[in-house]
Amino acid sequence: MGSEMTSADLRVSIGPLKLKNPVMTASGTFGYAKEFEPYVNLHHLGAVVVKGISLEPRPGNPPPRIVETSCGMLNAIGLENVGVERFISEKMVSLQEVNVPVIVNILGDTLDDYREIAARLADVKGIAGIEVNISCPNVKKGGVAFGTVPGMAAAVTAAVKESSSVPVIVKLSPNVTDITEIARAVEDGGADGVSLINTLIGMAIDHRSRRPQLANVIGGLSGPAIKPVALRMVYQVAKAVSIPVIGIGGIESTEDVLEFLLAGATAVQIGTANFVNPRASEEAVAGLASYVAEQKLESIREIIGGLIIP
Amino acid sequence: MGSEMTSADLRVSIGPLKLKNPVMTASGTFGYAKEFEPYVNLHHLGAVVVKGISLEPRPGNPPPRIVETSCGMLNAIGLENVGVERFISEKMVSLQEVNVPVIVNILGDTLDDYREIAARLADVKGIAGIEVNISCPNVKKGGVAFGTVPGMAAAVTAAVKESSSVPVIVKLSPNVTDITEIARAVEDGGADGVSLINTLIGMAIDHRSRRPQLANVIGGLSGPAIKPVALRMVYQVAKAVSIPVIGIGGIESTEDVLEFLLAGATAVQIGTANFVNPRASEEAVAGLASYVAEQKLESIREIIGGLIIP
Amino acid sequence: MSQFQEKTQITRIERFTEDILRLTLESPEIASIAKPGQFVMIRTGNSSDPLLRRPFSISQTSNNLHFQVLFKVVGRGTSILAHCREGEFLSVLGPLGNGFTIDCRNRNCLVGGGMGIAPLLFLAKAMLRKCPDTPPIVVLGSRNREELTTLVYDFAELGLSAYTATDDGSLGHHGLVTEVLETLDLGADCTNYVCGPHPMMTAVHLFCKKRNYSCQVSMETSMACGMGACLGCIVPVEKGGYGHACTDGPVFDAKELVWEVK
Amino acid sequence: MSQFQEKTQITRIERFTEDILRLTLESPEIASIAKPGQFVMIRTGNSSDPLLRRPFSISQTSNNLHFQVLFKVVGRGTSILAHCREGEFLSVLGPLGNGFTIDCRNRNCLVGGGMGIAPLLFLAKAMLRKCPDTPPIVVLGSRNREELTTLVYDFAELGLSAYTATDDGSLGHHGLVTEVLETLDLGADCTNYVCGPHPMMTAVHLFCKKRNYSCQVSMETSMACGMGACLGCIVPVEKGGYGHACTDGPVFDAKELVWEVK
Ligand SMILES: Cc1cc2nc3c(=O)[nH]c(=O)nc-3n(C[C@H](O)[C@H](O)[C@H](O)COP(=O)(O)OP(=O)(O)OC[C@H]3O[C@@H](n4cnc5c(N)ncnc54)[C@H](O)[C@@H]3O)c2cc1C
Ligand SMILES: Cc1cc2nc3c(=O)[nH]c(=O)nc-3n(C[C@H](O)[C@H](O)[C@H](O)COP(=O)(O)OP(=O)(O)OC[C@H]3O[C@@H](n4cnc5c(N)ncnc54)[C@H](O)[C@@H]3O)c2cc1C
Ligand SMILES: Cc1cc2nc3c(=O)[nH]c(=O)nc-3n(C[C@H](O)[C@H](O)[C@H](O)COP(=O)(O)O)c2cc1C
Ligand SMILES: Cc1cc2nc3c(=O)[nH]c(=O)nc-3n(C[C@H](O)[C@H](O)[C@H](O)COP(=O)(O)O)c2cc1C
Ligand code: FES
Ligand code: FES
Repeated sequence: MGSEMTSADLRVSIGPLKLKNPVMTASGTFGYAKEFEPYVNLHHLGAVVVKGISLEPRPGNPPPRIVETSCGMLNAIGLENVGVERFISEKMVSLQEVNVPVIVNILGDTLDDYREIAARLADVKGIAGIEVNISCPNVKKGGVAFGTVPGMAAAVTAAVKESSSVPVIVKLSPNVTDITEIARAVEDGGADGVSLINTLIGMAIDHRSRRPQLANVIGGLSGPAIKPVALRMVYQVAKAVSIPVIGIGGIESTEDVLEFLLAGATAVQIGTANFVNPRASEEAVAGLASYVAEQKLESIREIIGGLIIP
Repeated sequence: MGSEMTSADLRVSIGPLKLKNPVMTASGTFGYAKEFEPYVNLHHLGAVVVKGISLEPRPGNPPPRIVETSCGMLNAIGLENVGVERFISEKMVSLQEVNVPVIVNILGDTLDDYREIAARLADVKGIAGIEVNISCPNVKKGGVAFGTVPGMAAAVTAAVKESSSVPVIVKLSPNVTDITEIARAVEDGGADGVSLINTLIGMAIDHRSRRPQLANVIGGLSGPAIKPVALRMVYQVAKAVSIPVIGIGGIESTEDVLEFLLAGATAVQIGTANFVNPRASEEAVAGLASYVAEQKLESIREIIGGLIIP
Repeated sequence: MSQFQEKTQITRIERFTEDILRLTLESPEIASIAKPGQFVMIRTGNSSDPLLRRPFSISQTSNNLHFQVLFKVVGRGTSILAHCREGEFLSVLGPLGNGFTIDCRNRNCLVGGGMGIAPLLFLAKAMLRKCPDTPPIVVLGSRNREELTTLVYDFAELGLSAYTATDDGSLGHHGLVTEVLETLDLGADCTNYVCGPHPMMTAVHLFCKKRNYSCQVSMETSMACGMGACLGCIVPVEKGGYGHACTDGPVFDAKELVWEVK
Repeated sequence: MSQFQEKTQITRIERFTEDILRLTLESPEIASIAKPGQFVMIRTGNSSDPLLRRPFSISQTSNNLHFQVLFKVVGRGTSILAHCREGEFLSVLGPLGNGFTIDCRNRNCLVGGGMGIAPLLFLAKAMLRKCPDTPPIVVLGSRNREELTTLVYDFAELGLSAYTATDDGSLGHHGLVTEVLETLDLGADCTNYVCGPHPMMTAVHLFCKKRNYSCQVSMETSMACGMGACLGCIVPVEKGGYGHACTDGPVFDAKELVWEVK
């Protein structure tokens, strides 16, 4: 495995961000990476995306926060996080020790929030990129999510871009009528790449207690259940924009990664699957290496967007 | 079972449409009902919704048209149907023999199409209601789906309502940013009820052949995988409109039906589950009857919208 | 009329090769009305993943009590089935589809490839009963000897000695079943009953067309329901549009279908 | 350090009642490092439905080679587990969590209810090794005699005779474990190690608070990952905010938690 992994050319670029392979871990599903050290050789991964960071610490939502659904799960973590200051002083220190590109997922309630977090992260050592979560409701605009209105999505992107020194990826919400419209807006806003999809909004009910299964009533659906929706959106967005696309949603195996690359993704993120198989990300890297060798490809890049439409 | 079913009060109304129980079968998943006669006592059902009918016959999409996904399936049937004339002269004749309310699902490429189909169905005996599928692309408006633009959705509703003599239900697409906006628009357009959700747009890829698994490339995702999204949308729409809501999406069991009713649905439709368990609809009716008896409810209507938000 | 039987007991499991098995299921309801060429839809697990039933030809019935399915493990559903134990129950829907039309006036020739052999044993039995004077010619193809042995033996028990072809030459002709067909004396009129991989059926169809033989083919398509409700199982037909493999088929007159010949 | 072991063999299955089972799993890696109160995450099937692993306390280890889980069938995951056969393999992640803190200075009292008894056998063994002079008091509660018999016997083998309480009075006290606790002479200082249904733990916590006893409780929450990544497994803590049952727990000092007392 080790030798295959070094011999196969798995390198990809998200704009200026060079990765040794296209496999990242998705925000909120891989902690601050250290949690996975017992299971994964972290420096085998393309990158890790850490849990969403806000300006101030957030306690998150009350329990229950997660519930299993058919081939998926709903979460309403409520963006529990330590805030950008403690993230920098505590979490980044241990992340700097790990030899893997770190992408920081950020979120805010206002444009200024986003701008300020990006600014604070700007000169922190060891940050390879920023991923902007625009699924959050804009508190100044009556709670409409930044990610659902093209103009707002573009504005957030531009704000973060302005105050950032590293590549900026914008993470798109799938809960929209036309995701390509949002993708084009953030491209115009200056994004170096887009990642998709975030979770689909869903709900679960316990008919016995007649109550919602999540304290927050609604939550985000992830896991294999959403893969068909994710693949479709990645395919559409990859055709609509010229910046790189990072595919996310229900990815569990090397085969799933290949499907997203064929659909047009330059890289992927593995989310919920990390909970089921903590080695999923590293196994996918090894699987891609074997694939490149078996198929005698020059590099994994050959198959990106290689879907054949008969 | 038989006695429970008669003693429990399961009656619900979708506007002027009175049903003996809230369990219907979803369009495109129950053929023209006759296919299920070997398995189901059809007149135990609340209603059957037949496959979408267009003005002219349509051959539908080339194969493959269906593919299984995690806890779901994608279909791209392409609305194969015999057209409204043959529907009336052939299919309705056999449907008239079955003692169950028949709801006809209709679809078109233009406002005129919808209006004309509704007009042709207007004096056909045995039609209890019309369900308007507005997920189809409007050919006159550059292919944007009627169901994604409030104004267009309202216009289709009004057009069908105008030329119809029976209650009109409008079936909403989940592939929108804000489904409550569309729901309110069709309510304003005069709909007697809304049904939701239609399928989520998805895609599947065979990484070996590097081709889409559906000849049509994209298709509609249905089955248990989408239930959380459906429940959430039903909950939101039921709060947003005052006409009855019919819940659809991943319903397999009595428990699932109860969840949708609690979320605010007045009735439900069972779709993909009919393929897995052809008796699913009738079993849900029996299950509801037992539930009403066990819980000592006056009627099933007591639990509609009964979700407790702590 | 087709049955929906949620608890059909597996009374016997035969393992022909590592990935080919035959299950015997107890169902007087299904066994007593099934016709050769019909199929059943089997639920392979109890969970929603895999979600859909899987179609399998009825490969034999006995005493109006049992029926058999012969299958190969190709994916998740069949792999779950292969792990079943005797005594367990499966949810079965069937018999479904039209079945073969046995024509006693002609010479009859059964041509099976791989798992396509499954329905032919059932068909052979019915034929021997219906046309006792003209036993069919049987031509079977597969990857290797291992896969064929038991099946050839089963035909032999009916008094039918099958011509065989294998990909590796380990049994019978080393090559294709059509190559075997070319060498046989099938007379001026012959009805062929064909089930197997699509390329094989295409070849047999072309062979029949050349000789003006009639040819019934059993088509495999993706199926969600097996009973005409989902409209997923289409095959393009010559007169335009589509036929539905689960209700108009799975057996079609080859002439009525569109064959893509490269 | 926690292990991820995809093929952990089931070497023994004991069926206590129709819905309570104990599995013995072979894993030197896990058995040799596990501490009482820690748990494992087990994948109950091979499909994506159910998707997530299920948490189970390690209820005993032996010879640094095997460990056991004791569980009750309450839903789909546990029902799949209950259908496993000896010799099969399970994917296991563990040991996870902090475990109990054994305090030899005090009198120790183990209080278990239902499946919460699972970790206490392991704890009792460790305690007897660590504090041989002060064997713990053991109080076990459950629905009925049937559920308790084997467990009481297992404690007896360690030389510990358990006080029991059952809902139906079929074994020991007819009622709650706290009613038993009230009758015992636990001295001025006693550390309680508690695992069981939430209402029981609340009651024991109140009992301990009243007497100023220390109280360690093992909390059950919904868990997706078991290792601090999903942030799903929270319990509200007294100082504000939340603790994470999988990493800060599952064992907490009862004083540090928020108890909703009606
Ligand atoms: C009418 C009919 C009768 C059949 N009779 C038999 C039989 O007697 N014995 C038997 O072994 N098989 C038979 N089949 C095929 C059988 O249904 C498939 O092999 C089975 O559904 C595969 O299920 P799976 O979950 O194991 O594979 P999946 O995981 O669903 O798929 C695995 C692989 O098999 C391919 N595949 C899936 N379904 C089919 C299909 N219908 N045809 C061809 N390839 C497919 C997929 O493309 C994929 O590459 C029949 C099919 C039909 C339509
Ligand atoms: C740290 C920890 C240790 C545990 N140790 C044990 C043990 O040793 N033995 C044992 O039998 N169980 C134990 N449990 C509980 C066990 O994890 C659940 O019973 C199991 O996950 C249920 O899975 P299921 O798929 O069968 O049920 P599901 O289908 O997931 O749920 C069925 C029903 O059980 C309820 N339920 C699900 N999970 C839990 C839970 N964690 N706590 C309470 N109710 C739940 C659901 O609300 C539902 O009503 C432990 C839980 C935790 C968090
Ligand atoms: C428990 C959990 C927490 C998550 N937290 C975040 C987050 O903080 N920020 C974010 O952008 N996405 C978050 N996500 C979304 C994932 O990063 C990912 O986009 C989504 O889960 C779909 O991928 P999957 O199906 O592989 O899980 C979270 C997902 C889960 C399941
Ligand atoms: C094979 C298939 C065909 C369908 N055809 C139609 C149709 O003609 N008109 C329509 O409005 N919905 C159609 N639907 C959507 C269903 O009616 C239903 O809205 C959807 O499948 C979600 O419900 P389910 O998860 O219970 O299947 C079809 C669904 C399937 C699976
Ligand atoms: S398989 Fe559903 S219509 Fe044929
Ligand atoms: S279970 Fe995932 S953080 Fe605790």
